[in-house]
Amino acid sequence: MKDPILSNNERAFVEKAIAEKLRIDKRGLNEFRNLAIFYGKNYGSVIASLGETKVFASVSCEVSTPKTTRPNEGTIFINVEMGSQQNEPCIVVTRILERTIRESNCIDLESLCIVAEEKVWNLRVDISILNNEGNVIDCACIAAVSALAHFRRPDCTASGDGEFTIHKSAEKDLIPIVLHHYPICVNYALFEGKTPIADPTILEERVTNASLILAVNAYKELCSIHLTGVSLTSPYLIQKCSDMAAERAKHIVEYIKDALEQDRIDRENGQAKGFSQSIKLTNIPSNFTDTQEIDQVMDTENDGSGELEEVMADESFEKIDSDTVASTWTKEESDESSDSDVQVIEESPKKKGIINVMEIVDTSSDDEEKETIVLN
Amino acid sequence: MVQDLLSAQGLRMDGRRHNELRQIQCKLGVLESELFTHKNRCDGSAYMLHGNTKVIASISGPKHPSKSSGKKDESFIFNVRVKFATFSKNGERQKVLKNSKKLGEIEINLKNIFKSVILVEKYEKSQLDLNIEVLQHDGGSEICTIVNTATLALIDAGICMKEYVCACTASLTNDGLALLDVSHLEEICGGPTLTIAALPRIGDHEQSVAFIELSQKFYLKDLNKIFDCCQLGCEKIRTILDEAIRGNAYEHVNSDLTSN
Amino acid sequence: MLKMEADKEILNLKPITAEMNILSRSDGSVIITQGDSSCIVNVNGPTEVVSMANMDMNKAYMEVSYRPRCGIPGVNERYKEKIIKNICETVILTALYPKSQINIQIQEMDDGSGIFACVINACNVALLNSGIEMRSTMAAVHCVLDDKDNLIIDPIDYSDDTPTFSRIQKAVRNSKYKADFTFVFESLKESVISVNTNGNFTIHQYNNAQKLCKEASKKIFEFYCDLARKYANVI
Amino acid sequence: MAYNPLSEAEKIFILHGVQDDFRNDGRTRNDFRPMELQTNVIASASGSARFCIANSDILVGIKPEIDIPSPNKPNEGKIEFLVDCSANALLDFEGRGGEELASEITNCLKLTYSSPYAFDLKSLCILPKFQCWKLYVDILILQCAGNLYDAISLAVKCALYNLRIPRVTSALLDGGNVDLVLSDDPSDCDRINAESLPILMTVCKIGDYCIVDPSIDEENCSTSSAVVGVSGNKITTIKTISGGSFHADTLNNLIDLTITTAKYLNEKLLKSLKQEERQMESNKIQKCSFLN
Amino acid sequence: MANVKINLLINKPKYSAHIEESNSRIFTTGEVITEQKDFMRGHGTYLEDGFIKSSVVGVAKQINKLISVVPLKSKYVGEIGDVIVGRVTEISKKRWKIDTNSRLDSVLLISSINLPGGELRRRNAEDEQSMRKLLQEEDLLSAEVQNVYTDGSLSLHTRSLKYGKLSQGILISVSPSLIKRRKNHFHNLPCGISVIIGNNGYIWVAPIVNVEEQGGGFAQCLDPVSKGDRETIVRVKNCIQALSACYVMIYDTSIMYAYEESMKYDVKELLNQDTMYEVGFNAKQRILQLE
Repeated sequence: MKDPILSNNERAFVEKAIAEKLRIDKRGLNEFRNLAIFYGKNYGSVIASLGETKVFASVSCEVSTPKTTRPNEGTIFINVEMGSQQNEPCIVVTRILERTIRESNCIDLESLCIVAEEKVWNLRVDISILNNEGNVIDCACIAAVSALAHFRRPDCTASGDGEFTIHKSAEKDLIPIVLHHYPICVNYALFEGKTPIADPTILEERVTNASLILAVNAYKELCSIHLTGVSLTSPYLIQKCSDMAAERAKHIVEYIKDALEQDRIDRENGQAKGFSQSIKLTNIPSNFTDTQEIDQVMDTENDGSGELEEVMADESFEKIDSDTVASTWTKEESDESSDSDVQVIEESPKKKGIINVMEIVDTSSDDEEKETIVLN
Repeated sequence: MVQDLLSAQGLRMDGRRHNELRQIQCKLGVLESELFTHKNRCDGSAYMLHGNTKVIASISGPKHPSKSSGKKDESFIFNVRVKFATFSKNGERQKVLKNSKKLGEIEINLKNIFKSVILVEKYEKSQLDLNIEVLQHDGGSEICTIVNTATLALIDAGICMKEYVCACTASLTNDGLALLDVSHLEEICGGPTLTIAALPRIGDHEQSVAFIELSQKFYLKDLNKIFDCCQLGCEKIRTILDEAIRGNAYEHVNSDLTSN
Repeated sequence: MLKMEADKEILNLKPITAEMNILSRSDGSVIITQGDSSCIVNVNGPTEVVSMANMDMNKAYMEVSYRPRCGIPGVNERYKEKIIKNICETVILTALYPKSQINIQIQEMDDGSGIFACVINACNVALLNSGIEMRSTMAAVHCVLDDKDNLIIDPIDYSDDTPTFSRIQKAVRNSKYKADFTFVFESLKESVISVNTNGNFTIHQYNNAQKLCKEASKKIFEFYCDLARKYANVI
Repeated sequence: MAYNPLSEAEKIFILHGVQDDFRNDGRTRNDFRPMELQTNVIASASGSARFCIANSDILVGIKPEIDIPSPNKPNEGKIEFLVDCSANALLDFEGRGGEELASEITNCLKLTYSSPYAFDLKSLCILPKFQCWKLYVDILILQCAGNLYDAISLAVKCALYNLRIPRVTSALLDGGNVDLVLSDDPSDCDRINAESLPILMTVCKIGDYCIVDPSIDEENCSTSSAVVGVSGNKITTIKTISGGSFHADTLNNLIDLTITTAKYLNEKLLKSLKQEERQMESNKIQKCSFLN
Repeated sequence: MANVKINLLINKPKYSAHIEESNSRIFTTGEVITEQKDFMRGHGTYLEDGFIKSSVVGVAKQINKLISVVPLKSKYVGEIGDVIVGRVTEISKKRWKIDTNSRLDSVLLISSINLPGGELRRRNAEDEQSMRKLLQEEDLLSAEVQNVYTDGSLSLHTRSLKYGKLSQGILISVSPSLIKRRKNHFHNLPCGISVIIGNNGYIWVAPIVNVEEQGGGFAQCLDPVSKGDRETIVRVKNCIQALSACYVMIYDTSIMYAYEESMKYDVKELLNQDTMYEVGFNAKQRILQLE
């Protein structure tokens, strides 16, 4: 991931705009980008995206000995990969998530105990920041919480003497992790230490360098507060932000629960599609006739007006779902008559000149660059 | 479940009242600063005992940035290093921690806190190193003591700052009473703990907050109460720090300094 | 032993879906699902070489990082990184980018059977997407030898294992197959550029597997065309 | 080694001073700078001490833990040293230089304590072959103004003197499992006989003369220096540090010098330790908090 | 027999100056110095909400409308004309980098020195190559602040016979705020030695050398110093450290007072803290009486 260079002009522009209560992506000051959650085929794999910020989370578990201080509790470990060499932001995100998820006791760790003092389940949440367009923490938190809610561990029976057996999924149903509540991080970038901006983009984050992160659950309980960056704030602001965060958290929790329910229904019907449901663009028909559909796809991309209530945008996703099967490449033999760019490459082994091939590849890459413009 | 943190008589486990701080002792200039004549010497230091926590902080700089300190684009380089002595905790000996997340977090937090109060523009092109050694602690939130000690050390080194930074914790009983300065025992017993580092200004109720940390959860409606308690604690700590600083200063001052 | 030509069914690959340009911060990115396996690959480059020690005056330096679905990368992942690095260096015209670096980052998402083939295909699409000049495209096909000595191309294996993160437990994750093969072909001469096998098999079985996979790889190349065509048409 | 720059002329001034038996702070070649000590400074350690030679400020904390004796020494306990060149002492310690110095001092301590005449490891054994005490001696250099070896060895000795190991009231061997009962009474504990514990002494050769207790500047202009470990009348280790060479006669003289000096130093130290202990007991001085 | 003295920290007396709070008011960080608007803010202060506030802990100082706060201890902040003692840390093209106990390294340009022999001519490439012959790394020198750059770093010059490379002697470092600004910082004390009291807190104590013999200020005398001189130098050094420990302003008179007070002790006895404080306090008392 590359860090763009922030010019003084950009900085001044953003600051001035915020002072006039304007944001460069037309959002209101307390408006969030679109949220989407996709579950994988494996239990506990999730991609969450907030605008263009994308985070992958996966949960895994294994049996090990408990800590001596907590002999009848399982443990949870959270690991965050940023994909860049920078160490600091990674530590910050990890610690905030640890506080939010582990220290708010949202997981019933006692239910993860197999034999007290001997064997417990250890949970591990691996979070990978795929794309950082700002507000990684919100997205990572949503991904982590939904992954935990989605995860199923194998059942396990203890048979005295500290012996126990782990059942395969065929023998006994997998069991979900008990979550008491879903803590949701809400990140407000602070401008001048006074103006809070919901869901900052990377540009806004880099301009202000200070943010207030509140973790709240649906019961209006505050699970963690974190003031990052170099900043001074007032208690009044914290109070104000926490009220707004509580609203937001309620919506997010509902959204996560809906998505989980949808996934459960899909799985029951044997239609779990995994991450393929997140794939939209293979829908684009090759003959470019169905412009309407493209427009629709584009619309969901550009529609930045998502008020809190409109966060889900799930209508469009469902639509894509139904189309995906038809238009993805399946086992049916495809017709031989295709002769696109790439095909030419395959057919040109005898043209030994590298330059020749390169030209061809060049055109294809050019195409893709242009197409990038259209898509984004 | 949360054990009751307050007895029927209104006393806490260690006999304090709900709005009482633990014992605090502090001293500035505990390490000799004129020992060396090269730039890596210690320019300011402080020691603090707060409850069971003992911390030494030392400052080196502001000085010409060392070549290895890397980042050229930053005009003011502020390095923070925190270490826990291997014998600092009761019970088992602590392993020597290197690059641990916990230390990393404390270091980042300290960096952010002090960068927001040091008058950075006065230290362009220079480097300032803050070293913290925790000699003894009981496992509680030592960040408070570290922040307070670091403030003293920075003042001892004569670094320009806007205000003292004071850090304090507060917790909540089952009955919703805010408790000041949480001890480790109280923390284990399961109350939520809010830690803030604030700039308690003289005669100004609205404090600026430079750092907040919360462990465990509580209802939003209680936020105000617990926050107020923390702020009160910060003011009290400010008074203690101020006393120590003035005490130290009067030792220094003689009638000559003004006639200079 | 094998009726490869006769039995068309055997050549069935799992359905593949892919989306390019999913990550705004990288030069080329793709999410691919191939049946029960899926991954995200992003390519960045050519860029400045991060560490001067890796600077090569004659060609680009390739860096591959492979993140497993769960747990920290271990020896296994290092091994995969090495293989991917090797085959990418074969297909990329690295000599065109001297003194620079190309980064490939792979995130496993659903580690079903044939995940490694899926990852290699994803790398290829991501490289196409990034516009890095390549000598040829490449396609990977996974195939297994079951206990009745039948070769099955790209099987769907709903394994019963719970996801674990410790390296030891991962290693003992047993396969119900006698052997499995992952062949990587390049598009120019359709020659094999990498083979990765597990288990034991006869040379005859190996040859059959290779033939079979080569046949199947054509479909993947077709898929690349299809994908490119669809993307090209958007413009 | 800690570094403080010196110009050539300053070095010459120091050199001539040593020749004249009048060092840069007025001491003669055999004088030590004033020392200060305090034991029992860290509540979380079982034995601790702070020892200063002028501004060389050392803090030592000891934690005993139960361990299994090593198979080739079944009836001996263990002792482990760790020197931490804290950045408080001197930022030169940051990076490699500090680690080297730390391991050098650690090794030297280990060597000098490994002799059974210097330190009786057998007394740390609880149940031969099964259980023994392992002492973790952690040394923190708060400040360094030269002569680290001496200061550290003296600080370690003070901390060992202060060390209280919980008394094992019974140890039963039940099959392969050991059942240990530790005394509940915190005042009921074992102590270590500190009398013969070794002292390290640094001797620096500047010009043609040897000096004890070098300051940091003197360390920097010495041609060669040696560290001698002395326990009672015996030498436990001799180690040259910072290059340079000694003539055999010089070395002999030097060893004679260290034995007599160390013996005297040891007497003084034990006297001070006992005095402190008496005062703490009799006066019930309100426990003075560290560094105040 | 060796001289060994071990003190117990538990018996350590608490030394404190107990100075009447008198006329010097201490301002602490964040304290409002004045609410009046017509003042200018100097060092150690900052402006917030229209008030001038102190940014350090120290004593306020007012020169006309300029208000500044002098911190008790800080790095040296240079002013033009100050006498400093510094140490060469680095030699680069046409300049020496000098450590002067300030925030940034100071510079001594080759054009700011008098060449040996007092020649007045353009500096040529040969001079640049032989810079190390004049001053090499870790050499000490005395100089004057010629200019203060915008970033706060100092440019020095040695264009006077009294400045230049220092020879044998002892360097003592004290807090720069303890140095009293005077007309003359070069003193030949009546006890027969010379001191250079650098404004930057570095003090040089050395035997008296005839300035004229120095030949441009880069020659060094490496002959042994007589034992008498040495004893005086060390005694003065210990006295200055005693003054510094008692926070007494350091200038020629205070040094002499401390020196006289110390005469009843052996030089090495001055290393003991109680003697040190006694000497310091006695000197301080005498200074107070003087006023």
